[in-house]
Amino acid sequence: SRGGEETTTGAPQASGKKDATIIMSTLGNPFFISVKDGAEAQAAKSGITLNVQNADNSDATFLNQATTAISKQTGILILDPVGSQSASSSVSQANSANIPVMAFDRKPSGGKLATFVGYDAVQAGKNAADALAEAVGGKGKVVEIQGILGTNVAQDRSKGFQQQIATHKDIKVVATQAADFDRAKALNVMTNVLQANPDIDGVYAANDEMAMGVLSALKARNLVGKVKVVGNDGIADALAAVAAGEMYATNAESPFALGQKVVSLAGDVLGGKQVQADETLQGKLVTKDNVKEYADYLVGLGDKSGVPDSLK
Amino acid sequence: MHLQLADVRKSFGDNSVLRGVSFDVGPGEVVALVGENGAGKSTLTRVISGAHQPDSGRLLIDGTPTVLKDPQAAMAQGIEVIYQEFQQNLFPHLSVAENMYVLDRERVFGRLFVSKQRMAAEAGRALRRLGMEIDVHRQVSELSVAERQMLEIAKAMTHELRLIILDEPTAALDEQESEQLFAQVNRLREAGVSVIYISHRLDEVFALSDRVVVLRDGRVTLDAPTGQLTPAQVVTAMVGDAVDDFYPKERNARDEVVLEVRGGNGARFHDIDLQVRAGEVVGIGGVVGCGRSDLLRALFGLQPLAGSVLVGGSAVRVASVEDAIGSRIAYLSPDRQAEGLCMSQSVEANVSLASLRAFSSAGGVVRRAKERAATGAVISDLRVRAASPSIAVSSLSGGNQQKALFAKWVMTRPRVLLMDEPTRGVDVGAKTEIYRIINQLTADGVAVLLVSSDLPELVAMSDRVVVMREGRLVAELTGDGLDEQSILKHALVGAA
Amino acid sequence: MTSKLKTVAGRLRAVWMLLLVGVVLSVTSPVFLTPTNLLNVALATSVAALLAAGQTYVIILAEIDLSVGSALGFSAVVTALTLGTYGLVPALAAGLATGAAIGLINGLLVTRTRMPSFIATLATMSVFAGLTLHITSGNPIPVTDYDFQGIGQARFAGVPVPVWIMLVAFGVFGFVLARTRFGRYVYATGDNVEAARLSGIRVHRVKILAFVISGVLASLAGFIITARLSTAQPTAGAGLELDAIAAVIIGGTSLAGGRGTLLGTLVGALVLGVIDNGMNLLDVSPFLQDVVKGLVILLAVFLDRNVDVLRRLLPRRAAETPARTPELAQHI
Amino acid sequence: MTSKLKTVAGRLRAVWMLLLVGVVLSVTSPVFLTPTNLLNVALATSVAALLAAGQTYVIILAEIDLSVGSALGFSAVVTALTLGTYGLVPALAAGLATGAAIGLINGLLVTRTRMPSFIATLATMSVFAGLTLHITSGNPIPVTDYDFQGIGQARFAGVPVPVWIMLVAFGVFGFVLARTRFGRYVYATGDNVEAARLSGIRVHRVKILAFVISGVLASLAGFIITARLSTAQPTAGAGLELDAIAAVIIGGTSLAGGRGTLLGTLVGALVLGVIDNGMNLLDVSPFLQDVVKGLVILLAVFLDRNVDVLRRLLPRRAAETPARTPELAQHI
Ligand SMILES: Nc1ncnc2c1ncn2[C@@H]1O[C@H](COP(=O)(O)OP(=O)(O)OP(=O)(O)O)[C@@H](O)[C@H]1O
Ligand SMILES: Nc1ncnc2c1ncn2[C@@H]1O[C@H](COP(=O)(O)OP(=O)(O)OP(=O)(O)O)[C@@H](O)[C@H]1O
Ligand SMILES: [Mg+2]
Ligand SMILES: [Mg+2]
Repeated sequence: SRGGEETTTGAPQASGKKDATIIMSTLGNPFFISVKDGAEAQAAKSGITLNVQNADNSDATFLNQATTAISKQTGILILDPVGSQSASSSVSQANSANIPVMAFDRKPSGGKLATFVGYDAVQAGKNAADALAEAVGGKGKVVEIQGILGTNVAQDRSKGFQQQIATHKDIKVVATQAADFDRAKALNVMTNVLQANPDIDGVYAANDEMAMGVLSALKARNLVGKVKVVGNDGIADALAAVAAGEMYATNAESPFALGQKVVSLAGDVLGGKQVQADETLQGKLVTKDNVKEYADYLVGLGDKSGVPDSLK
Repeated sequence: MHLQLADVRKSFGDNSVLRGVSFDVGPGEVVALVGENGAGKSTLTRVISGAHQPDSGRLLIDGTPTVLKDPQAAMAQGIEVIYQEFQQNLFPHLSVAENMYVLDRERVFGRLFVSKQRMAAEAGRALRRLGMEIDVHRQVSELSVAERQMLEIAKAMTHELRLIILDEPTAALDEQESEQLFAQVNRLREAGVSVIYISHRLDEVFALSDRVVVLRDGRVTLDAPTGQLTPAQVVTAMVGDAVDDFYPKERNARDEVVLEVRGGNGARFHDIDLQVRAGEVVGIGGVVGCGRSDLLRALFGLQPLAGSVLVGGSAVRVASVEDAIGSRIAYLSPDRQAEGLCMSQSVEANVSLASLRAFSSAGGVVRRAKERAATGAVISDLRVRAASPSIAVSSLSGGNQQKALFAKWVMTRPRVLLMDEPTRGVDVGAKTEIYRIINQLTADGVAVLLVSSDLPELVAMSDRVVVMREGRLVAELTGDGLDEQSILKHALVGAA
Repeated sequence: MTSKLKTVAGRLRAVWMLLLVGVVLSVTSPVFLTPTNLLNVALATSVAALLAAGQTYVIILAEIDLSVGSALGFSAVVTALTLGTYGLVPALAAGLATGAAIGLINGLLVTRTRMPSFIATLATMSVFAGLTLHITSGNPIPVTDYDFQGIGQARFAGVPVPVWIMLVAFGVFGFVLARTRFGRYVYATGDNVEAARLSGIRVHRVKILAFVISGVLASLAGFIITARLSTAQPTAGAGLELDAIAAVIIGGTSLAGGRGTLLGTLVGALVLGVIDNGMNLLDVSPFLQDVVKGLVILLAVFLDRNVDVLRRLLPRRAAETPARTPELAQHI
Repeated sequence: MTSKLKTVAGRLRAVWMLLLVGVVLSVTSPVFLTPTNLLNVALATSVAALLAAGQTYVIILAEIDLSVGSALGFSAVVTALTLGTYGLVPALAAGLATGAAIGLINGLLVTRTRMPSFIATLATMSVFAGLTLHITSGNPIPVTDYDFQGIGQARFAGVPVPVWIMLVAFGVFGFVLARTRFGRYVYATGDNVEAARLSGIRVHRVKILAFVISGVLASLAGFIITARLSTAQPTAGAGLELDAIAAVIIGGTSLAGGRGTLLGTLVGALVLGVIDNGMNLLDVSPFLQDVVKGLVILLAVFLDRNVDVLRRLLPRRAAETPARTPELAQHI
């Protein structure tokens, strides 16, 4: 876990309110859409009025939306920070307005949080590196496709991946390129990278959207299956690709489950229940061996759109 | 100021425009600079104003060789220019006062902050001194062409002047305003200011100037005191050979009425009843603001028109330009830059623009060979001087642009031709060409409505002149009754 | 006199739109009209408004500056890095100098190489966004200087400092535009660059200075974002250029140049800020927020233009030749 | 004759840039000049090039279309949804109709309400981006139709279908622009709208049609992206408008209207595509890619303008008068 010392748990205190505002870092990506779906599903279940905002990856918009929610006296503020440092202003503002605030996915570096739930992005990168190493048999040439440069999650996943891949001495990273978490961009970037490096053994894509673009590029050169692909998130398309053997693995971080968890914790805070200060979730490495099991788990959660038809 | 030009040369690419120009302008002297379209008059103007640098040759001011590296340097010497195209002189969205004092080099209206009140007051005073009544708060875009021209002159006079160049200043003025301008020029002359006066109107040249300098193909072909010259000599120096007949008017009018307006009413004209016969040229006389330009615009669908319009005996709608063109009405706008030409398109594309249908297949594909042949014929008929038909129209001289615009409408084979100032800025030779084209058109039975503030032209080229005053037709002059004095009399009677 | 009234009416049109949105929100949300919320709107607007102020100068000159967002990000990062090593005053100076330098580069590209400003600033936008990522390796730079944080987080007379900065900047630059010789050169050059040059205005200098102003105001906006977030984000300015341009146009400035006011821009920026705030208050679905925002922009500009259209359509065609008062008939 | 030569030289300027970048890459990367790689460049360029083709029409008309990216995304989603229910032909028809409808809306806004196209299309960009998210709830729509996938993934005579689509579209629309009456009207209207109107051209129709063409080509580009990815992404077009506009300007079309060619645009799009490809091949640091791209754009446009500048500076000062180079003989 990467909690800072200055973060302490807010004392529980029932306000009697039943409304919450959740500020999403972005909704331009199915992962976050699924978080939102999970959160809304849980909110409906627990009778919470949930107000969803989209900061569109802008730190300033994020802060402005938080400020507005605070002046609206929302019951609880749930933050999915665009950046951990930049989110602390929002947290302190909520603190001084006595509004309970919690965060998920990325932990704000300052202020008092009621609780934090999140996947460890650095660890996610490390897991992916190990999985990729295993897939290529401990040696060979691999490629890293990064997300939107300058965003926290892209930085952290890349950091974890690079640290960990360096420990596999016989694996060489022959190209590191960015594709902005975007499928179409990943397709073009991967196509170009394949030109320069037709003999690669594996690709790490920092999210599954890009992994799908990578797969399209591999398909065009009949390299599917030969080049091992590891992604992150566990979106439906990726699970289908893993099941079909097109993709080696994805570090699944069920966004739907995350959304549910976050709102159920928010319900606890609103109800004055004691909650755990920090809950760092670990992603689950999904490969062909356990993909069905994982799909069943998602179905059990009620995450219909998160599971491909082939696995229902 | 005593300005001397010594062997000034200037070319654009391989087009040598000035090929060694030398002449003097003395203090308090009015030098008329005349020459064909494209002779290089405006280019010379820009060299003297610092807007262009000469390729070689020298400029001497009061005997001292001087390099004018930009317009500011020229202004610092007291040189002011009123450029031919008024787009180059004014700021349409600024007020009259702001236009006059835009630079405010002497910081009269505050060192750092500008006092708009003082500026407006001063502008009002300056305009009144010149006998002009323009609201100094109005935006220039709201002014008429004539008002803009007067404003430019006023603007130039806000500075301390030693030399002023007026490039065809009267092209947009009527008789009255021209008189006012002449008075200003005379006043300047008396104050010792040197004047270079560029015009295609020889009557003005003779009335106003002390000396005439003729430019032909970038060289001075005549430089003599005005008193020693006759118009014929000047024209010969300009064109190369004698022009015997300035106004080669042919009478082609037939009985058949082609254009008829009954009870025409518009924003600025009222109860217009007018007939134009096949082959007839009907001139419209009047002072600025009498509504004649508006009438033409309305007939072309550019302004609302109540009443009925008949072409060839049947009523037509002229609610829009397409309607008008559909009824084979053509309109030559007085403002060729704003409304006439597409400046960065080729001469050819401009000339064929309004008649493209004739050169395209059913599928809308333009037949280049046909287009080229037809435009080529008109271009050479009208003697449009262009290096090539595919050169941009913007690189033609003003007069040649006007001819290109004329060519565009000739190409549409109109039945009715509405012309507003068709020879504005056109040289003597080219004017004659345009008149010949009008003759050809009338011979083919085209009905022509002609608005011109060039009274000799109006009188000579019209079969009949109707006079408009305050939006109404007040007189009709034909035969012996048709002369400049009668037009003026009818146009002005009743005016303050 | 009449021209003054017309100008005010012209400005008022954007104000009407602001009032319209404001009234709708006052009715639909009890929170909207509270002083804290209104101050929040002003606070949230301050960054885009500062960018829009500089953009107004550039647009009146018939140019455009797409690099403001990148300039913001780059100078914010330079400021934060300098702050860590050299302290407050050098950091502010470095930030402003960076903004000015980017403006200077834009201005030189546009005037000396005759590139259209759209493409020149599109390129510098890309260059400086990349440089920002490069020097930070993509990581945010935390800012702990207490005084600097005050720029974003302190209040003065109950009003957040960024709002004061915005108001002062609009006051100063509004005054410069409306009342100084330089301001008049800006309008004249934007209206008719050839006439301006021939009138002796050094049009290149005027343009370069306008781009520098735009860059400097972008760095000022960068201070605010950085101070509010206590961190300089490399991607802080991304996408803000379009908001800024939208504010300028909603405020009545013409992309054709020669026309516009800073007051209009302020109102335009507030319209956009109020829409964002209102949609958050009313819990509009995040997917539909873009739709609503687009529609309100259309409505705002439509109303703005419509006054003219109506005025022009009624006495038909007068649209083409602007109305003329019949005074001039007198002098003939 | 000379003007013909000059015209070709005018186009060649963008081609020079392409060659320059190409030569640098051929030397630095052994892969660059291989046929597969060049086909990849063409394939990757096809989407931006199609958007740029429509944009060229709009820009020659002195307007701009910022909504192309949104139009692409929206029509891609409509196509994918229709495809699931009604099959290939209705889906293609629905997609094209959507693009056309968005173009029509833009055209009507610009002509009927006299909004500047910058702001009108900025607003519709926002509206349709939002609608796309709304109808998909933000989720991509998978596409399994084999025939449809062929649009993106099949080859014909060894060349990928998207490249064929691009070539055919450029052929057809290039011909329309250069050789038909409508094309002439586009140039004339963009050059001087009043003169065009007074010549009997229905300038509103011309503008509307150009926006419709832009919308239709955006939906064609949407087919390609969707087919290549086997899924319609709601955010597929985001940001592409700036690439498209950059391609048009690099290709020598003037934002002031009245000038430009489709061939230039194709070359401009290829310049951008080659830069992207080259940076991937050479594994340029992703942080620096924006910097390199920006600098190459500057260089391209600088060289393009520089030929003029040099020519004009030699006979000094003529530089000040607007470009009079007859690049205009588009219709040869
Ligand atoms: N900036 C320029 N670039 C290229 N050619 C030019 C330029 N300015 C003028 N010319 C050319 O120089 C020649 C002289 O033009 P100029 O405008 O000086 O003629 P003018 O004597 O004023 O004619 P007019 O009586 O028609 O106004 C013309 O052939 C014109 O095409
Ligand atoms: N007194 C006036 N008040 C308002 N507008 C005027 C006035 N006089 C002229 N105008 C405008 O100037 C333009 C030209 O005027 P008009 O047709 O009335 O006169 P004209 O005698 O043909 O002038 P010119 O020969 O200078 O074109 C018209 O568009 C008209 O609207
Ligand atoms: Mg001239
Ligand atoms: Mg008239």
